[in-house]
Amino acid sequence: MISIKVQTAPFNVGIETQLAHQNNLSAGALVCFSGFVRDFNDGRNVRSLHLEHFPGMTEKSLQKIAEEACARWPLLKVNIIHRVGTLNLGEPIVFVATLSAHRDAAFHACAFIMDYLKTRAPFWKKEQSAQGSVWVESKDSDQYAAKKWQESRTQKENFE
Amino acid sequence: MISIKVQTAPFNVGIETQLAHQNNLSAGALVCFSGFVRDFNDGRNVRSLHLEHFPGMTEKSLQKIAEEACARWPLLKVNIIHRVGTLNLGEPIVFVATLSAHRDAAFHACAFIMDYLKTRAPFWKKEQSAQGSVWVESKDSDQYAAKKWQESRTQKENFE
Amino acid sequence: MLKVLFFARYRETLGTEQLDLPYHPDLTHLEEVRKTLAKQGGKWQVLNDTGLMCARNQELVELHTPIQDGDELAFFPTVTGG
Amino acid sequence: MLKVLFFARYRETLGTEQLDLPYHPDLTHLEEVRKTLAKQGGKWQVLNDTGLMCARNQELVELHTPIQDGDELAFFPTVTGG
Repeated sequence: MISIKVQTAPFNVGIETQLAHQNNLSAGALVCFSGFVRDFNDGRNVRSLHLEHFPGMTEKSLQKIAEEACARWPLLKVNIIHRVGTLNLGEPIVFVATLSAHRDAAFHACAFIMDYLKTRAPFWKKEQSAQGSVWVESKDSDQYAAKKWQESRTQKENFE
Repeated sequence: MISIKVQTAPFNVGIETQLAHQNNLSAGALVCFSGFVRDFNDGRNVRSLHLEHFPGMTEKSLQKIAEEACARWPLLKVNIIHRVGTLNLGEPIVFVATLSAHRDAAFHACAFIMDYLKTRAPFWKKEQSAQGSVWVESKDSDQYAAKKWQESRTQKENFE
Repeated sequence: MLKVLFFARYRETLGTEQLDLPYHPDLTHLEEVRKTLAKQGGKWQVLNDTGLMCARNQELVELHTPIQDGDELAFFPTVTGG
Repeated sequence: MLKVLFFARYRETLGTEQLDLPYHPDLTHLEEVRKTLAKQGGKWQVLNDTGLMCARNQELVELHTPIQDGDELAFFPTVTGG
């Protein structure tokens, strides 16, 4: 069961965490990742963030990433929420919940989705700081993290 | 900042997720693991679970595990909650939150804490099912998962 | 006709988010479209960016991906979401 | 005197959660304490369990860990929390 939301409206990570488990008695493990706008990035004092995206393609690419996670690990639920537009300091940007019978599948799938989302979903961050407004540079470490999963396509078997 | 709670009272994973981030503007990443009482285990239809523990040692061992996570990765916060006593189907057993500037530290630390908690903290589960009451058997996969971290003691450097 | 979209820094540099490019059989792959645009020089050289990514009909692809008349193409900087 | 605690399945099998054992210099390590108890036979053979874990003064240790008079020791099955 996959749910993808790309929205300008703020959301609450606590409420989303509760919703991700609710009523699923077969679920032994829930892993939730929340990413937030933080005060410092590469030495810049961040005031807010603007998230641009590619409407249409964004939803499709997140759906595809979630489906690939479901093909690799036995998941009961994948929920992804990503905000776009202007975000204030401390607000959640992204939320990924993976629900499974066992913890290893939930942990791996959640990390996998974040690594792929960071390198394959069409979002771009622009930071507003005291030094003005700048497009955030991509990080080599993100590319590296995503590549690791391509080398371990057979991982699903480990968790079944 | 480490918080350890061993309690008979139920808790809400949504509220705990919110509390784990609250007011920390340097935090870019929050990973929360929640473990629940699920309906089937090794083919048994579970009705409830009784959690026995070793009062005193339990808290010390969780504190030690959290401190080891903080020594390995740059964490802003570690919150661990573990229930003891009688738990009903669908209720959370354990909650581990790790807060960091970056996601890789938060993901690895949360998985590490769960792997160590499963193999080093003095808790024992007794299942109440239609087939009666049985002590849960330990899993080799848990021992294996914990051993992996001993082989990678230098991992902290990767995330700094 | 090919529809070409630009996002983020490229959109800002080019001052446009979309253009229509008449289809020509020489435009076999995304790379030919990129080259055609970039060789106009000036601001268009932003498409020589090493971090350039591209999409065909809203799917992430490589520059060597073949294209067809009617495709919606997109060029954008390395993504930075999450 | 040594205080010895038992938990979970061991506690149930032995019908006791705690006993006091007079200290003797021969009881140099946890393993000697375990053997002394197990060789009583009957229900005490539960301490020959391959999954046995032990603690000294509320810290997880191995059977080859040295002990002292006054220690609080504990024997229990492999933990299954989380």
